[in-house]
Amino acid sequence: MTDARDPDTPVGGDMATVVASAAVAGAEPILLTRARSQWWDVWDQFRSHKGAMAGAAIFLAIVGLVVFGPLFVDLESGIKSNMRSRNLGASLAHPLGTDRLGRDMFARMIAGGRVSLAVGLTAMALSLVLGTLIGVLAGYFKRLDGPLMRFTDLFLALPLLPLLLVMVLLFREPLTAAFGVETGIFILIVAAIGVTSWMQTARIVRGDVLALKEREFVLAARSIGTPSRRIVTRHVLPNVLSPIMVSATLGIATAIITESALSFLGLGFPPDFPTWGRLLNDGVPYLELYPGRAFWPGAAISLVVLSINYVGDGLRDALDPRIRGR
Amino acid sequence: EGHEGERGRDGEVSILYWQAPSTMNPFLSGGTKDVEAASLVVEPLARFDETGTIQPWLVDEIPTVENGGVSEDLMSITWKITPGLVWSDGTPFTSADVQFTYEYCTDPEGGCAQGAKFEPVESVETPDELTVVVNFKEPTPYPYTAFAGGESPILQKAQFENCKGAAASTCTEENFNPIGTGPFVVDEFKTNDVITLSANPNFRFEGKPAFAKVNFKGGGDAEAAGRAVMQTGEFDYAWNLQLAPEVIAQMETGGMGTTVVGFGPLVERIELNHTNPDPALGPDERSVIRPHPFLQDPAVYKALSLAIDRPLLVEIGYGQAGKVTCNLVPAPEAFNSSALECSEQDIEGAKKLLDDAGYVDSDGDGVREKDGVELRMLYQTSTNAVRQDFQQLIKEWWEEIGFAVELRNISGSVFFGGDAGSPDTIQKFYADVEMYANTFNGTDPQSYLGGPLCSKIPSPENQWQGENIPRFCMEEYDELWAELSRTAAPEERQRIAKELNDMYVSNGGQIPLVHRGRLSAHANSLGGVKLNVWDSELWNVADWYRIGE
Amino acid sequence: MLTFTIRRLLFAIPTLLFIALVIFLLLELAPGDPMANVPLTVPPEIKEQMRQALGLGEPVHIRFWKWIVQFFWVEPLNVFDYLFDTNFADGRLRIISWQNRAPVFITIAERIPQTLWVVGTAYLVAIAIAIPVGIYSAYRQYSAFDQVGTFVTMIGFSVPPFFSGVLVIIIFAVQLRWFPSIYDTRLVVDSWESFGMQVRQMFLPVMVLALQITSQLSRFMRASMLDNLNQDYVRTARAKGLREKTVVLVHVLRNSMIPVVTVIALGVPAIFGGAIITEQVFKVNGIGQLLITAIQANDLPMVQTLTFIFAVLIVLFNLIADVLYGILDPRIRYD
Amino acid sequence: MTRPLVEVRNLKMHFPVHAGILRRQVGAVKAVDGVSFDIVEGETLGLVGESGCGKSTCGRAVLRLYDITDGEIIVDGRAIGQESQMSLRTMRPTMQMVFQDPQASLNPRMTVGAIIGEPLSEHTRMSRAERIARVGELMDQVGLNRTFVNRYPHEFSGGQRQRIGIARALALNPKFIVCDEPIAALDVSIQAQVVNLLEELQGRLGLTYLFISHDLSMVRHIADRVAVMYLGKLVELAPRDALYDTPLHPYTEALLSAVPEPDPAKAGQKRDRIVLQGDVPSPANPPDGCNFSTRCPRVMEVCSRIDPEFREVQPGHWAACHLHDSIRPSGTTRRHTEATTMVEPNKESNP
Amino acid sequence: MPDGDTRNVLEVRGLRTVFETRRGEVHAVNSVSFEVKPGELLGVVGESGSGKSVTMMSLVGLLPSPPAEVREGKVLLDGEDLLQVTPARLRDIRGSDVGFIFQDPMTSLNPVFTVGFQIMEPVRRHMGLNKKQARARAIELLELVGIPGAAGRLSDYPHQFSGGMRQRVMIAIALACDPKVLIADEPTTALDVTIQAQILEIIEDLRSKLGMAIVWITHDLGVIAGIADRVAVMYGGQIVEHAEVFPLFNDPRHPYTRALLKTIPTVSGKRAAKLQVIEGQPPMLGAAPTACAFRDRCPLAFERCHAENPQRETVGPGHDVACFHPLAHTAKEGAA
Ligand SMILES: Nc1ncnc2c1ncn2[C@@H]1O[C@H](COP(=O)(O)OP(=O)(O)OP(=O)(O)O)[C@@H](O)[C@H]1O
Ligand SMILES: Nc1ncnc2c1ncn2[C@@H]1O[C@H](COP(=O)(O)OP(=O)(O)OP(=O)(O)O)[C@@H](O)[C@H]1O
Ligand SMILES: [Mg+2]
Ligand SMILES: [Mg+2]
Ligand code: NI
Repeated sequence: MTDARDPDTPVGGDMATVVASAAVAGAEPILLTRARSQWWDVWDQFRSHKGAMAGAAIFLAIVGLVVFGPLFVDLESGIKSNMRSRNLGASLAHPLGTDRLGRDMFARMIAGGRVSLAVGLTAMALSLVLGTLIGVLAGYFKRLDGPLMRFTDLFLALPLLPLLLVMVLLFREPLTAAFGVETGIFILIVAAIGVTSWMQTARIVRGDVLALKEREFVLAARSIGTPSRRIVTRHVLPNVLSPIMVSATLGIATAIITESALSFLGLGFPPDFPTWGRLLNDGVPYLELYPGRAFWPGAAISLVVLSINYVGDGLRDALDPRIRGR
Repeated sequence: EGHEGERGRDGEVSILYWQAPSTMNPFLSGGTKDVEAASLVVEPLARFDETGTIQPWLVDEIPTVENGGVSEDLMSITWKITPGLVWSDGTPFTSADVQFTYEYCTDPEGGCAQGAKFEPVESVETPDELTVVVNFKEPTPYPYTAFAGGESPILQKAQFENCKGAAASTCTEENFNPIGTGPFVVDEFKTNDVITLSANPNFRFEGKPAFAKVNFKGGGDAEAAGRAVMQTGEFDYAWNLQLAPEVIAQMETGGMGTTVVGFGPLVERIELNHTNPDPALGPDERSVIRPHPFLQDPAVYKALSLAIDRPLLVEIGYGQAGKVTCNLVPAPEAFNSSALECSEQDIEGAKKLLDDAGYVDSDGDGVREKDGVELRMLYQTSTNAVRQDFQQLIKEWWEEIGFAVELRNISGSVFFGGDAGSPDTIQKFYADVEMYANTFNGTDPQSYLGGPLCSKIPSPENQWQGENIPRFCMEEYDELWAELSRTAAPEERQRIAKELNDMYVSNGGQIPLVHRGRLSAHANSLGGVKLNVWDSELWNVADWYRIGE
Repeated sequence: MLTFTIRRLLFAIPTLLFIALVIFLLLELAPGDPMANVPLTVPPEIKEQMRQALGLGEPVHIRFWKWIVQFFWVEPLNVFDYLFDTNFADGRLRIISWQNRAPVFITIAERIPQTLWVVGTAYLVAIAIAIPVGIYSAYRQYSAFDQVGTFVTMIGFSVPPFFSGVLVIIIFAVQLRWFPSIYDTRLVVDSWESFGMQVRQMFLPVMVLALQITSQLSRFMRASMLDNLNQDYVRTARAKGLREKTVVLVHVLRNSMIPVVTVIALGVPAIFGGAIITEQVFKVNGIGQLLITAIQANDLPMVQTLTFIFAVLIVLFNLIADVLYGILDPRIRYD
Repeated sequence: MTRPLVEVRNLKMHFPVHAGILRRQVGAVKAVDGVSFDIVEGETLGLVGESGCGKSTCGRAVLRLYDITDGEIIVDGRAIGQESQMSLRTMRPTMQMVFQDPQASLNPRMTVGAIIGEPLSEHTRMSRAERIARVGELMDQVGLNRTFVNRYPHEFSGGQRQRIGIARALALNPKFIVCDEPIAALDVSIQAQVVNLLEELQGRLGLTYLFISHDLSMVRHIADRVAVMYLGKLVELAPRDALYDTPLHPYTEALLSAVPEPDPAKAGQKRDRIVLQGDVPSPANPPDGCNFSTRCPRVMEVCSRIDPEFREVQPGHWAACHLHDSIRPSGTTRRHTEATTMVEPNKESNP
Repeated sequence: MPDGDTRNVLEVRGLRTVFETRRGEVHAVNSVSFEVKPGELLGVVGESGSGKSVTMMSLVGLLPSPPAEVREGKVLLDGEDLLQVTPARLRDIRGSDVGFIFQDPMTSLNPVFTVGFQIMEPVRRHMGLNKKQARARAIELLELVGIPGAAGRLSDYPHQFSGGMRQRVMIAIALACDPKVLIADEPTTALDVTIQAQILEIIEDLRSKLGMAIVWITHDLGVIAGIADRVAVMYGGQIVEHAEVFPLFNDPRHPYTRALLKTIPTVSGKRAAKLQVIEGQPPMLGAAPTACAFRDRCPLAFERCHAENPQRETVGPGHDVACFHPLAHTAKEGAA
């Protein structure tokens, strides 16, 4: 009886015969359940998407392996050559065998995964921040819309790979000088990917913000006198989270592929710096002799992208209220 | 070879160069790909055969002191052009063309890539239509540089007359379709893609070439090229398959083609930069400002060399196609110095050298330093699987003795492209050390040994053309080389050459790694291939034919 | 609709000019100078003259203007001359590549056919596969077909072409010897036999590319169909007693195609842009490969021109997509 | 007579229409085109009209959620017609709004407590605890269980959501609330709950409402005076009973006659109701003369030329129609003849 | 067997429709039975979510399956059980024997086809007319529903019509093949009262002209009162009361019906000082009902109401109620 019905609601005087007063709230079973945020519903729906769950599990497993892998495998064995154990097949000591310089492939895969995933995540984060910022500004402030959308068009019209290549060409040296090789190139690649991939997010976010701006709760906030910046942070941003999340998943995938494409074109990390793209690139000549060398990094890239795509798919479904149902 | 018949009887031959030629004018590009593609069309007066012996090509005999072709004072050489030679367009080939070629390449505005060949030449005279007299600035004991070998072929005066000097680079049509005396003429040239050629109807030999057409495809990578010849049989000839030995072996099991190996003077080496490549110095100064912060210290470069396990490099990188060498000039054998020894790796020795010289790791970061200068190096090379393995191994060895090494690889077409606009060419050398292979045409190393002269340093002033890529500069060396260039007696020449070799290597000009054979592949059905490491690989393409038809 | 089109066209002009400026400046920042090839022994006066001839040495805005003029006036004039055998363009300086000293448009024109052949075919094949697949998997959402289709398209998304490309070469060209591994750009299709050859050599790159494009398009088609399948008018159509085929293929499809057609139009510039990596893997020396080599060789005029051509195409096809949207959707058409 | 809390004079809200190649402004949607009315403190003014006639726009313009095109708005003695949005902030607590769609007007990502507390955190310096206390108080006031404070809007039913919206509007103790179709999205059986709540709050807190609705019967129930709007203009404004019993404008008449009676007997008699032909013209392109002239069953020649003035035809009873041109503003209560014949009010029809 | 007058053109018996959702089954329609005779208009009223639309769509298989499943029941259209026939036959019936009008005229028409095309579709499909004949028929239909300049508007697109006009087009489509039964699912809810009046007039008119049976769904009691012959009140997926229109309005026997009638204000008649309310919310439809759906809001509920689901029982001529304690005959007067 904790949630007995509203004491203050007037009860029609002469209708005492018709109107019940105590038993009513019981008709609302949903209200008796524990407070749940909408994310629980999303999670519920997400859980029912088998592909997405499998994808999430695989992705987390890979992330786990890559993050905690160094506890079990000596990463040095993937970096240092070992002439006594060249071109070994799979064995207990080397689960994925060794490469032509006797480096443990498993350790290399883990080391490569750390970089690839870090690049994927950071580049995605950067592109999301940029995309969201521009999308929200353009969508919410009518005056900024024109210029910002032209700006977005501009970036969309610039062909990306060349732009990326030019960026790498231009900034490689200054960044390397400023931050050291690995950090410098990491920053460069993350920035290059991030800066060239925010436009889709911006467009989606802008579209959503435009629609959101017309929603009554934004009007309600204005009628309260909430200033624009708080309307944006309090009412608009949380509500564009779902398209952003979907963009995020796809963004990781694209970033990982772009990084490997850059490595493939010889513009990514230095050759001795394993990333999945670089490993794949190195392994390709040996595809017939030692198929595993190209297969494992290729499979890792594909698997991550695949699982993330499935997660994105599931998220999209879960975040779509029409599908989520009521 | 008993293969005879009419010209063009064997249809088409397909040649695959995984570096795509961007021009057919070898004077405008230093790249082997361009020189060799051009060798199908334009020819020099004399070539070197597969044994390294000079052969008359557009002349009847090789001029020597004995036959009077070379003057006693070694100041001139007289070439007698074979009478009746015609260009592919039917016009006669005359001494004027030869003279024109000299003028073309020596025009200061033309930016000729083969300038070194004409360096000793004072003037070229044409007493008559078929006689060419080359006068040297000083006594030149080895006079077969100008107009000999694939890198200095003859251009047609009529065609290039208006393309001299500054205009050289705007003559697109001419540069893409030069008229030559060679077995083939260009039908179509697609930059960086494919060249279609057909047999030269005015070629001087009856019944040659056997092929009516050449499909010269460029681009891709060595691995795809090897595959296309040995595994799928799509191409007849693939050039310079620099691949790991096991990959080559695996490809050969495809059964469509065979590899051919030849050892010329090609040496895979690490060049040590004698100038300061610090990016802070600005793009054009950094490779001319001397000296390098530490690389000229004998302890440093000796240690670097000691730390390298060359036999292992040969084994994993080249297998059959490689030998350990410590020399700049490993071939011909008469010029191969035996004074230096380097086949033993000695990490401890290297460390000791550095310790003794005062390079110690005082701040504990694993990198030695002296006077505040850390032993940090950028090590660049072209993108190529074997080179990346070498980089990796060498980097480890060097790091073991206390260097910090950053690796960098650059696409081959840029690295070797010689494009003055690119910062990533071997000539610019914006790195501390770089690794590549180099060689010389012909059997005499004089001009090659002239590479390290102080005057050959590539710099903005000479638009980065010049062989002294390490910016090595040593008076004694220059003097000794001058002596070589005055000496005619063969034994004496060999002695001086070896001495130069030793002086250069032991003074830190470079660290030789592997004496490399050239490994190319041709289809089993392609006959007549004689791998020539002393000249263009395609030197005898006129004799190629199709087997078993 | 017409005013809309005109308006967009007018808007495209400043957009393009701005893009041109950005591309120009961006690439100007890159290191490299064509005059580096001229020895310093050349007297400064002559060198200056040469700079003038190339438009270098002048302030950036003048060079930019020259480039724009060359791009929009001289090059079209050359095309005109070529077509009608006139010589309006005589003596006007064209955009010259620094790499091989030839007019860039000649090289580009050389490369366009193979790119169009390969990438264009892949695009068409992808469209032909993606649309029915998208329709069917939306109609049978969560069916086995849909699940498998989803999986395959996800794979298509996930496997980078430099992996799948080499893989199919090993399998189909090396092991099975069904198709050549290297694209022959010289092949002229003038007979059935050569057509067969062309098909064979295009098969692998087209397959690799089409897999990717199909994946994206069919996902899009599916989503669009799903959107429309839930609409009220579908219920109306069913209530009219129409056959399922009519309901889906007439009513739903027509609506679903509106966004898909515009997406297809937006993808067209990519055909001209070439598929850089796929071209690289299969040695299809098309536009993509040209761009890559130009970038590697620091050939600014080539890179600037190619990049700008892509930008023009992208802007143009954006416009076409918008107009198509209007044409296909009567609600917009009559606005 | 009590002083009007809200005075609206000649309010105009035009949305520009851009067209052509240069996107010049080629016209305007005259959503509200010269509306004047007063609302006395403590009363409820009903605003009715067909969809698209500009009711919501009018309500929002009065609260200055739009930057109005023209006109004067005085709320609580302060002219807010031309003030900037920034300076209006101080005015916001006085005037609040309840929205049509209880689902859409609540941010789905905020808890009930946060939604109701938002105006408090915007306009007061209350501590967190004070705020929670006040939110609880407000929830009690609108009949929501306090324990629901941490739940999200989607966990509530439509009626409860509307209560949340009302609580938010009440948070700052406003004097004036615009209710924009607060019951339109609710089920019949729930509508009464909300309407009763609004009435009760009005009685308790002395609120003043502008009650926008297209449900004439509900307006009749709740409003003291009723304004009828057609195509951006007021056509009639009168005290409730006067308007329902003796409508002066043909549009009001038709509107009233079109409302179905939930009584079969009466419904049977209404077979001869006035059915207006055609649709409401576009506000971007209103007809010349009287806006209603295109659909008016009693259109006269003058109607398509001259826009009738909105005049006080009878005391407190305003109308804009040429049919009443002859009547002097304070003239005798001559009723509109047809009006009486068409509608037969107060007739008991129980069998 | 039945004679002309009493023959039911549509007879629904014990219809039960279930949605299988992730959160379990939703029993949206529970043992619903009703019938319509030719020329008769059956009004169905009920709150949102009471199962009105689902019932009607179950009749001719318009519900998406999955998740919907018609578990049991009979739907006899002129004696033919629509739940047993093949899908092809069902399609033949839809649009020809049974016409549908939906609530939202804005979205129910396909935006990319002309109105003419959409009207001609069922005509050509069911009546086998050629293009020209179909066109003539379409014009005839548009004129029938009172669209001026019908011939000229055939090539217009739906968005060029106003809401009321679109609803007329919907009606024209539904009437295209002279259906025996017309099912109108809240056809006027989205429209303004003045437009609603127009539509109502047209329907009245057509009914007398064409003589088909109509099932009219609405939640507006006023509309029902004006046009229906008989009324079924739905609550929680069931019909709780069913009667001729006069008895229902004047003598409602189910507590829900009566409360509903009391909660609505009118434009004429006495104005109550306070609206009467039905407290609480409509039920959520979940598992098959085991108790009276109205029990939680019913002031008269007693134990049995919570334990057992009442069945419809006749309380007067043609008047049946599903309640264990139907209100007395004079209930309405007593309450006043
Ligand atoms: N932001 C806007 N821009 C342009 N036109 C608008 C805008 N808002 C409203 N309108 C137009 O103004 C007119 C009046 O709209 P409003 O929403 O005020 O009508 P309403 O009477 O509230 O209708 P409803 O009963 O449907 O809510 C409509 O024709 C509408 O299209
Ligand atoms: N696809 C579905 N999945 C699950 N439940 C559904 C589905 N469609 C309808 N329902 C449920 O069936 C019940 C009846 O819905 P129905 O649409 O028949 O209501 P209605 O009486 O027509 O209401 P309204 O007046 O809002 O149209 C509702 O409780 C609804 O939640
Ligand atoms: Mg409104
Ligand atoms: Mg319904
Ligand atoms: Ni009961």
